[in-house]
Amino acid sequence: MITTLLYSMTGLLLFAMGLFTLFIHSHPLRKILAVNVMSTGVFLIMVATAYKPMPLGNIDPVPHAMVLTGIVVSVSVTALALLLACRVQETSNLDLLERKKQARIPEESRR
Amino acid sequence: MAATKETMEILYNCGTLFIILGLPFFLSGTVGLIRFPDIYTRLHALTKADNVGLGCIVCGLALQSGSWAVTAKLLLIWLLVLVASSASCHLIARSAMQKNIEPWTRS
Amino acid sequence: MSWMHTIFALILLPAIATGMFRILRGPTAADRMMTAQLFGTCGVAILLLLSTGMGNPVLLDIALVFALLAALATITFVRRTWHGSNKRNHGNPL
Amino acid sequence: MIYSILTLFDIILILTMLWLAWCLLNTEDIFKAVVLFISFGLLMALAWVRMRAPDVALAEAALGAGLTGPLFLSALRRMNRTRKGERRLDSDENREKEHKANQEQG
Repeated sequence: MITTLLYSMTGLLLFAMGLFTLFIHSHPLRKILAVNVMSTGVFLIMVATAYKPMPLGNIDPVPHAMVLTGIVVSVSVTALALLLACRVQETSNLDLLERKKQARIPEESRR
Repeated sequence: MAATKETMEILYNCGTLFIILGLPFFLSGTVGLIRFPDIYTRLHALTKADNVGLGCIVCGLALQSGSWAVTAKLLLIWLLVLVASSASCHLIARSAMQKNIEPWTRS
Repeated sequence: MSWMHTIFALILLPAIATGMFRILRGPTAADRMMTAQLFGTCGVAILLLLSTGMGNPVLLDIALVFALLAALATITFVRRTWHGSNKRNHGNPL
Repeated sequence: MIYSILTLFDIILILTMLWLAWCLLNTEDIFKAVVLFISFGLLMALAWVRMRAPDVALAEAALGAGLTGPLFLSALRRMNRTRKGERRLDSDENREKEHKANQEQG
């Protein structure tokens, strides 16, 4: 009973911390890390609800199967998100800064 | 394995002794990682924890297990950790030498 | 089920927790990666002790997977992050 | 006896995990955050083992600790390289430029 409670509270705290970081930081890699921590918190709550200590019999396998699928999906989603973040930074950031600078210079000279 | 009860008990106690012998290597590896001044000396502390500490624990658990399959699996784990840790420690030390990081000297 | 092995695992867990200081204030990147490697080895030892302590021989397989994949992160770090970062300085070996 | 020891194990594990997560979400250095994330995945595998879910622990050890760390490290390197104004070495455009430069030199 106390184990379920402990791990559920941990999952809740992890979810809250991840959500907070997702809101206040701007670097894309850190946002992906925050989403990963959030998903870990959710998995922790789901497995903690299925836990039973040894003499009380077997554990519920359905949340375990769902969490197993969720871990695999979260890894592939992380890989896709990392690729997209790299791509966004490579294609847009530098050129955008350059373009902004070049667009600003004639405006100022016109004044 | 035709082992009487007495030999089993002696083996179990020997295994416990080996595990107790292996624990200080891990603790000293952590302490060395925190206290040592230089990357090479920290590497030295780390490899002691990897090889000797885990070796002692694996040896103790193999003495206690009493079945050949479990013993073989434990030895396989130890060999894998040995290969992995030596390869990665060698890579780190060689990269550090290539980056011209000076070894620490008592000055 | 043996409480003695569980106590041994309990002794090894603070070793992981105190090793975190080196990650937080490591001067070079390699120190942080070395600490992660020590975490991996400590995790393998804790899993081995818990497999006897909790009476579950499946944990040996998890320790095997850990031992297989422990070197992957360190080797990626050395080849990609550390080694590669100086290689692009116009062929200068430093 | 063994359940009280395991509860103590739980408490230490949970405190370490929470501290690790707090540090990884609040450090300035992204590389430090990635290394802390690798360690966090390892402790998560221990937590799954403790909750009697060895199948989930196996998946977490293989994917979470083994695969995600190198993915993040590779992505970090790629981002750092482009941030300093250097193109990727293996992009086609750059390869053509290098090829032309070599031809002019040779």
